[in-house]
Amino acid sequence: FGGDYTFFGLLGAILAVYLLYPFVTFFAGAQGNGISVADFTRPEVISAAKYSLTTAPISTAVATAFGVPLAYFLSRSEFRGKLLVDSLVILPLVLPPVVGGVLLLTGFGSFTPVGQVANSLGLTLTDSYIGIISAQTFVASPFVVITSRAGFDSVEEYERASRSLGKGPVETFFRVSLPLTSGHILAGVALTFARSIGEFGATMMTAYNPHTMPTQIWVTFISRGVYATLPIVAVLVTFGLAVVVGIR
Amino acid sequence: FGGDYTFFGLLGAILAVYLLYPFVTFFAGAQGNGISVADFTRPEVISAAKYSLTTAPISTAVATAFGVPLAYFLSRSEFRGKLLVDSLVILPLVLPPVVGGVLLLTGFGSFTPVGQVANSLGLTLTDSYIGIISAQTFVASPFVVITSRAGFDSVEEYERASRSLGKGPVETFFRVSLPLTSGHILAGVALTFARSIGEFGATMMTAYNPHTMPTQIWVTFISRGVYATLPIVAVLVTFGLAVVVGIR
Amino acid sequence: MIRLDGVTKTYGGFGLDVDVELGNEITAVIGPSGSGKSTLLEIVSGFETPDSGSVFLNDRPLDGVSPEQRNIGMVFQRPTLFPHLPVRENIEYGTAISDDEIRDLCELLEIDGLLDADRSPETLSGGEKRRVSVARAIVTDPDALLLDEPTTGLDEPIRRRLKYELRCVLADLDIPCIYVTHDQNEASVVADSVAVMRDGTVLQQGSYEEILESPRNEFVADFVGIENLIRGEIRETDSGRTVVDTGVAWVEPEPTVLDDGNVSKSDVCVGILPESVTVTENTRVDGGRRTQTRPHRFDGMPINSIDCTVERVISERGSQTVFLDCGLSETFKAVVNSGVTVNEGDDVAVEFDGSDVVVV
Amino acid sequence: MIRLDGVTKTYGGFGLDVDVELGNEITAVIGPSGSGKSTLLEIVSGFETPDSGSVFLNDRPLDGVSPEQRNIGMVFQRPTLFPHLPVRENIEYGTAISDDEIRDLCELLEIDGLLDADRSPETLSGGEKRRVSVARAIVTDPDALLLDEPTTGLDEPIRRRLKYELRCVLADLDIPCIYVTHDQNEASVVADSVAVMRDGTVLQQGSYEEILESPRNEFVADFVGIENLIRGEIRETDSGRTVVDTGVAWVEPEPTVLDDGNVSKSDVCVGILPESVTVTENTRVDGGRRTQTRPHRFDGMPINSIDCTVERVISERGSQTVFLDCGLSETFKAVVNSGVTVNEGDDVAVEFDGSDVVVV
Repeated sequence: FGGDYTFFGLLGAILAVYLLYPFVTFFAGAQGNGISVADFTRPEVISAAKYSLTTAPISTAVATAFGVPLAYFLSRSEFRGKLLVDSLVILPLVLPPVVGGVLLLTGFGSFTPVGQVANSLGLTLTDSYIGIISAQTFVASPFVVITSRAGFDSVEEYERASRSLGKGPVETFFRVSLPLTSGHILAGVALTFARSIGEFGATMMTAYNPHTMPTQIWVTFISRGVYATLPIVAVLVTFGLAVVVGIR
Repeated sequence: FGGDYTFFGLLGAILAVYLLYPFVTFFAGAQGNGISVADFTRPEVISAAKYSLTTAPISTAVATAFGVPLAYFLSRSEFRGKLLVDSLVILPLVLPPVVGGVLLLTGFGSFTPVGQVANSLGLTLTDSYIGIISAQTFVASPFVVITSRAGFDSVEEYERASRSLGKGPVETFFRVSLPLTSGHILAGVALTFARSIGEFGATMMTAYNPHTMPTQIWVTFISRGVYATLPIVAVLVTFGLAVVVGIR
Repeated sequence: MIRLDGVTKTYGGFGLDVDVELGNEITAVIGPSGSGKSTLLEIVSGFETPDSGSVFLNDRPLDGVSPEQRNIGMVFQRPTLFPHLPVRENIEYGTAISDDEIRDLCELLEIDGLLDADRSPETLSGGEKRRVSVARAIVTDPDALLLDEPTTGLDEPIRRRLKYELRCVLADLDIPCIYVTHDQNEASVVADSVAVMRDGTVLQQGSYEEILESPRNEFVADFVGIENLIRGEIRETDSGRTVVDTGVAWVEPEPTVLDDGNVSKSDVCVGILPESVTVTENTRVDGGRRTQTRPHRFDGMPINSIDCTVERVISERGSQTVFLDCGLSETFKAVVNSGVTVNEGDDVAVEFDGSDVVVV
Repeated sequence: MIRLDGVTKTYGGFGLDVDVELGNEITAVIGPSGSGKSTLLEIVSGFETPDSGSVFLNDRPLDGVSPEQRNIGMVFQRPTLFPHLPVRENIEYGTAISDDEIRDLCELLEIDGLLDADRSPETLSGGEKRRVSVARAIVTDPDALLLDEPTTGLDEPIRRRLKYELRCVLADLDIPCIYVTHDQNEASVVADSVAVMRDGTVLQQGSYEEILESPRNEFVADFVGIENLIRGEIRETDSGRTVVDTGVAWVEPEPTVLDDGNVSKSDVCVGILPESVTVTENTRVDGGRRTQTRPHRFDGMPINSIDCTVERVISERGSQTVFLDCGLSETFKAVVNSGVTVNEGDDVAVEFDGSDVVVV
């Protein structure tokens, strides 16, 4: 651009270094604190990985299955109360996850009507797989809704072309809108998955047990100190990097 | 748009209802559980609000002061390692906050070199105001960087106009780029503030004490049950709604 | 045939109010941006619902008929080819047709080379994309075709050819085609008739020649290229001729329309096409003395002739465009043959035939 | 004066390689999209750095000089008026000037009504925005002015006026103005000279008339509007005349350039402007018998005359455009006077003068 932006670069570098520095100290420090490959196979690490990796994909799938149609509906339809739904969809993003957890407990806890009906059917909605999934879905679904919606907003003219060629809304959705927005949707799915697998605040409320990876980090930190969390932290940082590279 | 989108509307409504339902049950249930206005003035509520409301603005200010120049530098300059910085800026968004907390502890904890230097100066970097701020800044700064950058990306031609009229990069930044992107920057500030005030996972690690509002929700929930969290939850939901309405 | 029967649509500060009938021919809709051209297309295609009134296609009312059931083809300003489908699948998106049929169609549109293998539409040039999108629209045998500025963004030489070829292809369809454009030259090349829109209404509809001969008002005249518009007042001369007094000359249309009841107001505007004007030297060296030639004068005032000074001469493509200062608020423009010698600064007279003058 | 001395710039698959000198006049840069017009402007303005070579402004090298120190004004395709500043502050952004000066400038550009109070640029019409952005650029008294398609997106009648007024304003500045456009008519109206670009190089530079008279190649000829380009072979007739044999007729330029050493290849292309052609009826009813008139024939072949059939006649603005099928791969186009009677389907002959033929 032909200009001298050193001033901005220097100020910005302070933040960049602040964001980078903890990664360096963690992985450098862990080496110096006797964490070995064997720690990656400790039973609580395996167990936490199992719970996280079996719940996050389900949460992501649920958020996608209902979130993409919701995004499409919001992109194409005008209706009363649209502003309310628009806001509702963003709200979990800006709300503290612990608040989300508290809200969910009052909706699906064991002593709520819904919880009791579920109990009578043999389902436990908290401190269970379902509890983890409900927390993850509540907190992470906005990502797939918001990115898909941006995608759908950008392909309206292609849909008009399809409609003018005799194809109805549903056929148009599957033959045109969905393939053309797959990039947006995949980015949303990646973010939703990353948010699900990292979910901590709401999960602490709805399902402290069984421990997911973030919960296990907390438990391990309390009992064995910061560097003992290395195996799970390493896995999650790797995931995070993969998502960042993936959505580019 | 002249079409029938009922199919998408029905699927999407399931997610919308899932997101709305917990709000209803919480505020309805709290009324039925004897939570009164007096609970809003309990000492731990006041204390948590004090800590949150004195730290989140500082975190937001720090993130903005360094994040906006960083966003501008990333928008205007090409340099080696730009992709790395680009990724670094998104990473805290997709990383679980507890991981962020663990990383920060290894960078700034009491027994780290930085922590010891700070101690000798009489500063405590964890379990303190500074600990809260460092967690919030790490986790929330990406929002202001990403939204500001999108703003700066969209005003390049206006900057060229200013430069061609004889104004240098710094003057152009303050007279043209900043005013034209104020909407983007404010949205980023709002999101960063919301994320700061709701920060829980990283704060649990770096500053379990003193309790911020989200930490206090956890503590209250453990000791007194879910509906006792109403005062703080109500405050945070109100904040969230304000941010959602504000960024529209 | 497409008929819009009392169709209105209001949103924001803008209102559309249209009542037109378009036959099995190509109708160009021209008008400035914001005049409602695109809204008109959206209502006909069914993507917008009118507040009141109905659209009829071959006498079938389209109220409540969704876009996909109208059988109306569309060509958009951006080509909107589906980027995830090869060219051939794009063309056959609406309906599958035989190899022979598709080959004929593509030969007609000169895109037969593009069907090979799985060629992606993103590898096509701008002109090719437009041709493919026309092919895609007409392959379904639509009852009407709507085109929204289909040549926008193309380079001039490509656009020049495409508009003529579009003319030939569309004329053969023998269905109503609505061709929205902001370029009156394109309108005249492509279309059989023209509808001039402004502020949500159709100001005038007719063949290009008809509109040129009797534009309904100054706006229409200016929009179709009658660039020399001079305000004046109708008055009767001492000798009983009825003329428009423009201050710098009298203008006398022929046959006169000024006193036959067609023009009721006294303040009018006379319009002369730049191409209908001749420019003659106004000074003649006469035995060493310069004398002015006054070709047409009456009662001391020039008639259908204005004295002026040449401001600028631009030579182009076999003709010259001469910009003239006639003492009027606007520059007068004349297009003359390359042979005529005019130089900047010359004092000249522009002359025009009474039969080339329009009064609005 | 602006000089680009061996300037190259490569990125992606695209390479710019330019060596030109532009005087204190208005130079229109025309060429298809992707030909490097905008990159040229970016290098002159300093927003891009050339890979090699230098830009000189009035003999001062601009290497390493940042955009704000070059004193080169710019007018962009989008008007880029600062939306947060009132019109007057926009104009004075570069330098504050006295009330009198700003009033004179705004009168010149016919925007004097826009200075009132704190009028926001967002309330202006498209044409007004362009005028204000020109005012903003020239108020700093720049040493050169770059304009990047400043009339894009305007309605035709507004554009028509604006380009002529721009011409007048820019000519008075007496500095090098580079005016990028994709419209050759606009180039001819606004500019003193034209540079035709393709694939990152300047193919030809000169006045519009010079380029029309001797275009360097077929691309240039087509781009400036010599629409009838016919391929043929140079051959000597039995009687010793040197002509271009196009298959359907012999074309004999005058004065002949075919055997004077200027044309070295034998496969050439002859170009004839649509405006340089006359169309005559080809059949005459002669005592009940139809006989063909053959105006110019030699050794059995027509010379500078082609038999053809009228495909379509379009009347517009004092002239008619006639599209003709001459048995060539492309349609032949003629622009004739409104007076000539031609109907679709007629057998006619097009004739042209040898002096109007260009050989490329």
